[in-house]
Amino acid sequence: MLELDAITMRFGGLTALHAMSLSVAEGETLGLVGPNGAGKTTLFNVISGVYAPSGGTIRFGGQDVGALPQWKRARVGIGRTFQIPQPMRELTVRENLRVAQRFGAGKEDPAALDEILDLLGLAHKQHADAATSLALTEQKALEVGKALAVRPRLLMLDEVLGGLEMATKRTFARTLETVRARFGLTMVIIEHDIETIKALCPRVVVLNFGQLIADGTPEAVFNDPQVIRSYTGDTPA
Amino acid sequence: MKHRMVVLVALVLAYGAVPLLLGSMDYVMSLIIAALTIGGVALAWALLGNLGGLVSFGHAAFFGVGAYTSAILVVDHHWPVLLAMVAGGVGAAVASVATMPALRLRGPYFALAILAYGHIFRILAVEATSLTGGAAGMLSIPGFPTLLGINLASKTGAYALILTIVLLFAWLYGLIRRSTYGLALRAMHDSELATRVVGVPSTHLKAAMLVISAFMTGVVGAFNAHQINFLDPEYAFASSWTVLPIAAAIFGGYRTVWGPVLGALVVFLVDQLVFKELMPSGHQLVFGVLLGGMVILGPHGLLPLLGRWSKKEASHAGA
Amino acid sequence: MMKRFTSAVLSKRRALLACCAVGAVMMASPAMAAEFVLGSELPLTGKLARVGTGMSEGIAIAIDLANAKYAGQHHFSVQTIDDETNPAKAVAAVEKLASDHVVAITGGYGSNIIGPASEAAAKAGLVYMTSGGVAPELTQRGLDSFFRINNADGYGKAMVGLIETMGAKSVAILYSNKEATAAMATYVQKALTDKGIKITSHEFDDTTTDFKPIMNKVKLQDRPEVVAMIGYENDYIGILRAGAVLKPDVKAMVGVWSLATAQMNKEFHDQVQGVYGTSPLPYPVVFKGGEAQDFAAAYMNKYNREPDYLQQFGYVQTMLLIDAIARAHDNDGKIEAGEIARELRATTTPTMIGDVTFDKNGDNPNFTHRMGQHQGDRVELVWPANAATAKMNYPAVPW
Amino acid sequence: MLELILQALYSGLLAGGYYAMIALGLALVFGTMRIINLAHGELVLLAAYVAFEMERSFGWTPLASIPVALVVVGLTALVIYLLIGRIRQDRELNSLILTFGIAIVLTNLILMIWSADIRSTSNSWFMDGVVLGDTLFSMRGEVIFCVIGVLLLAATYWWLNHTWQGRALRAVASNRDAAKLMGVNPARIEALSFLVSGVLATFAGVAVYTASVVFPAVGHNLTIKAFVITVLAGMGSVPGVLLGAVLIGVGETLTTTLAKPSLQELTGMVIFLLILFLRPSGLFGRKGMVKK
Repeated sequence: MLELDAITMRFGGLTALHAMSLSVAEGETLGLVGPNGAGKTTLFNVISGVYAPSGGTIRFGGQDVGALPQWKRARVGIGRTFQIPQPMRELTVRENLRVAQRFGAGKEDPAALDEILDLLGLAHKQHADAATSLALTEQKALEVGKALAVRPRLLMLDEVLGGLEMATKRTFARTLETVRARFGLTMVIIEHDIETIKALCPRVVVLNFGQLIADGTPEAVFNDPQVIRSYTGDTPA
Repeated sequence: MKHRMVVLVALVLAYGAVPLLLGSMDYVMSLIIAALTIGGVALAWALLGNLGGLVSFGHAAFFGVGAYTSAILVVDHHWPVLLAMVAGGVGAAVASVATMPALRLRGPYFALAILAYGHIFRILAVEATSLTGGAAGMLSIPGFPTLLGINLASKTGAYALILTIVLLFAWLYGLIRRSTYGLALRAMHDSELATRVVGVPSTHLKAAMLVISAFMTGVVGAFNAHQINFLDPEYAFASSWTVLPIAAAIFGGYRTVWGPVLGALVVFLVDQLVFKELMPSGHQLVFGVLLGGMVILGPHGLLPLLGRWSKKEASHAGA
Repeated sequence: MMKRFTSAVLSKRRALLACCAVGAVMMASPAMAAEFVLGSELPLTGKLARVGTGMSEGIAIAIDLANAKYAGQHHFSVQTIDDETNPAKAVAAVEKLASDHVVAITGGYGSNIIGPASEAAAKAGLVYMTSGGVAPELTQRGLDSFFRINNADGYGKAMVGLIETMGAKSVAILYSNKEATAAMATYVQKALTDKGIKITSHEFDDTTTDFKPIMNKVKLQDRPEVVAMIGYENDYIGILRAGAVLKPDVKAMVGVWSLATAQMNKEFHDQVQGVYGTSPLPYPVVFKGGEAQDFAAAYMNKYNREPDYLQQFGYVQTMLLIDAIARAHDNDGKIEAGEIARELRATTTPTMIGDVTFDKNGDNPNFTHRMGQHQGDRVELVWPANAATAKMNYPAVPW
Repeated sequence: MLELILQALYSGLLAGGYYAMIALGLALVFGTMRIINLAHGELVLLAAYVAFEMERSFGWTPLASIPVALVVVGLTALVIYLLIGRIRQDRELNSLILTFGIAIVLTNLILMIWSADIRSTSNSWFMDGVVLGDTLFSMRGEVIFCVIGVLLLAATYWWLNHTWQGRALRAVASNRDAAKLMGVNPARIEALSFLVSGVLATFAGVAVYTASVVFPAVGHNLTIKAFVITVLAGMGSVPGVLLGAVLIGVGETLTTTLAKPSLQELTGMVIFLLILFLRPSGLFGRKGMVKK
């Protein structure tokens, strides 16, 4: 479904991604881990079109999407969330989803919105102001909701569980699993919490200094000495 | 329901009571027509500012292009006036495409790049003598026809025409505002990244607002040309076609649909009927003070009542 | 229509004023006495503020002198509205004046503003009298209530006539790309070309401040005998200063309006020496006729300086209008629709600016301007010969 | 032809020196406060009218009236600064409207006080021709004020780079909050930049009064010209202002010489837009005018 070939991303003198190649199969849930500054979010930004890569190709569903502007990537089915929630200010929760659905999915479908709101537990807050009246969990849920309203085939979640209480985190992880099954999604998840990764992702890749240093099952990856070295204290592995 | 009644009463007053009560006073009608003309531009300007998030300092460019397009089509090619006015809007919309490179500029730079376009269009109008009559301008431009038994060239007719134009534009503005396009546009101001990532082509939408705003301004410019029956580059591209609408829009509340129109009516009529009576040749001074005062005290500070009222109006319109 | 001038329709304030001013008069001849309010729509602010103010002063003098002239019979006053150099506001001003029942309109500056304003006056059935718009189009509209005492042809004829008298073979025209100046340039260019004179022309815009590059083209490429300048004061000063620096080998610098004036002579004395421009009267004014003398005296008394062409034209147009109003009223004690216009067409009055008559379009076919030349502290009339107050200095340039 | 072009270049250069003086004040405020003072042209005009009044009433040469004009224009500039300080929200855009209102007020005050007549110095000393190598002509006033302009530019440049105040001003310009941490009071520095802008406007005004003619409507043209040059220069860059001014000056005179005089304003605007689109941060700009 998603194939990255030799993606390089440079910012001035700094190279954030080194000729990185990665492929994600349809229906797969992939965990993306690595220390801070490893290039995880940069990778998301390159895939979703926030940045144009300095080199390499991005194929999505067999199509080269590297030249597509950001908004068109959403339309071909790449949905993503931001680590720091980016609600559309001035709009209500439901209006946030409406905009995402109208432009990302191409047409409005109130029933589908209801379902998303229900699944994410936002139904009772749908007319609340998105910028000011949501708790952190709800902000995160809205972040996922917007991405879902786009009707993505690939959903990229950037630390969507970060900063949540342990119990909430578990509930949210289950919600994500339900959502994945319901919409038949392929997912890439950036997450620091190993337990969550293990619960959600059959496959994990590790990034360090913009390079892919491990790829495999969670058990294999987290026992890889190179990964442990790179992770210097960042994970309890 | 109550809202419907308000609208109905307002329409009856606007179309019925105003012409009946004031129709015989040419002078007052002229001022109201001029105020609505400015109101129309103010509405278009506010649409671009509010929905597109773009503050323009050169709407006179679109006003002038619309006026010239329509006048030339009528005078040289004998188009019917009302059709030519629509073409005037289209002409301004086309001109706005030429200004699109400016869309990538930030706030004040965009505002002033459009100002430069206004100057360029004006100079072109002076130089294209064979088309525009050059600096001498065009005198005796045909006025409005009689439509459905209403002589639109009369004061009352012209009033009804500009009122209809402004109402149509306000309706269109409201429609866009309430649509998902409007939602996306409003969201773009503070959260452009958030909108792009869910598939909103933000630059395209902004460009579309620019085109629509230019179209509206062009139609109003064309209206003015056929109402005053005269054009020259200096007048058609006068900076007052930019400044007065901005003042009106901010005065009335540019985040609302009706604020700009009400602002234009209040600012222009108060200036002409009150200040000018009090200070026949120094009233522009008062206008300058008003403009500055508005910014410092804030639109809701200077006219709190109107501000609150138009806010309520907006939430009705949005519902 | 008929009630327009009677005291019944006057505002209280004005009626009161009128009573005070002409109280005695009314008692003397109650049957014929009438109060007339003239309307005036003029630019007192905006780009044309200067010329508009000049004309309004002339109008004020006309009102004063008319009240002396018709003392015991009629009383005149003027209601002035600033049009802010804006056509839409000029139209509104005319409509306001009409709704205040003025008897006729005198004023207006700029053909572009006079056009729509005079159409509004026509709609309201009011005579519109001006000296501020010279575009040919104004009198081609078939308005029978529009009158003007001057026109582009008159200015053009004077400029062309002077250049012809000089016997110049080549002329460079420098003109501003404004409405009146561009139209004038076209006229002059055509007229001179028809007479076999070699013409080069340079159009500049009104933000131009440095004329040296243009003047240098004139000096090195055109090499004309005469430079014709068609612009406004700031343009003339710029051109003349550029000339003074570059010293092109020309024999005369000829301008049109706003140049051969007392003010220019005083304020830019050295820079305008020998320069020509249109001028209805010499400076200092030497008046033969009593009226002109009265005008100059009244003006100097009121404003404490010499009158210029702006005031002279404003005065003449208003006086002609007032005379026509008085005649229209005096034949039967009231004024019918169109009667003022009819009386104006019957005008054959010698005025300070020569004989004035009006054709069916309201134009004054007799109008030919005179050309003045700055000679020392004086502006002497040097063309046409029958109006000349001194011999033309030719060749003569300020440098 | 060569002679024409050389004269055009020379005239353009001289004009550039004097345009730079008009523009620098605007550029400075723009650089420090991100504010485009649309009343800047009126400040210049005010100085010109002060010079006129001094010459008419006391027969002073325009150069002698500079101290008086400095006081009048400096105070006016400070008033504008104080008014801008009262804008609560969206200062960048609201200041445009505020200063436009101030411009209207100043224009009308000037009209009321000094009438609409055109004014210029009657001191012929400034108008005398200065000829370089038999082919390059100019008025003495132009040369004097071009030199003054360049000196003022150099002084401002030096002041910005070598004095404590200048450095503080640049610090405020690049990062207001960081400047605060360095112990700089941004409000005081901004007031200072307005004051200096008033000083520059004073010299520019006296130059305009001497080398050209003034009337109330001229202020707007001056503002536009100053703004165009400021954008060409890029965020408050002093060498950029000089280069931009010369570019406009030479562009105008060359247009006059090679094409039509009436197109010279068009040339200015086209240069303006081209630079805006091709080099959005201006000739010497550091920070962009383009959204990232």
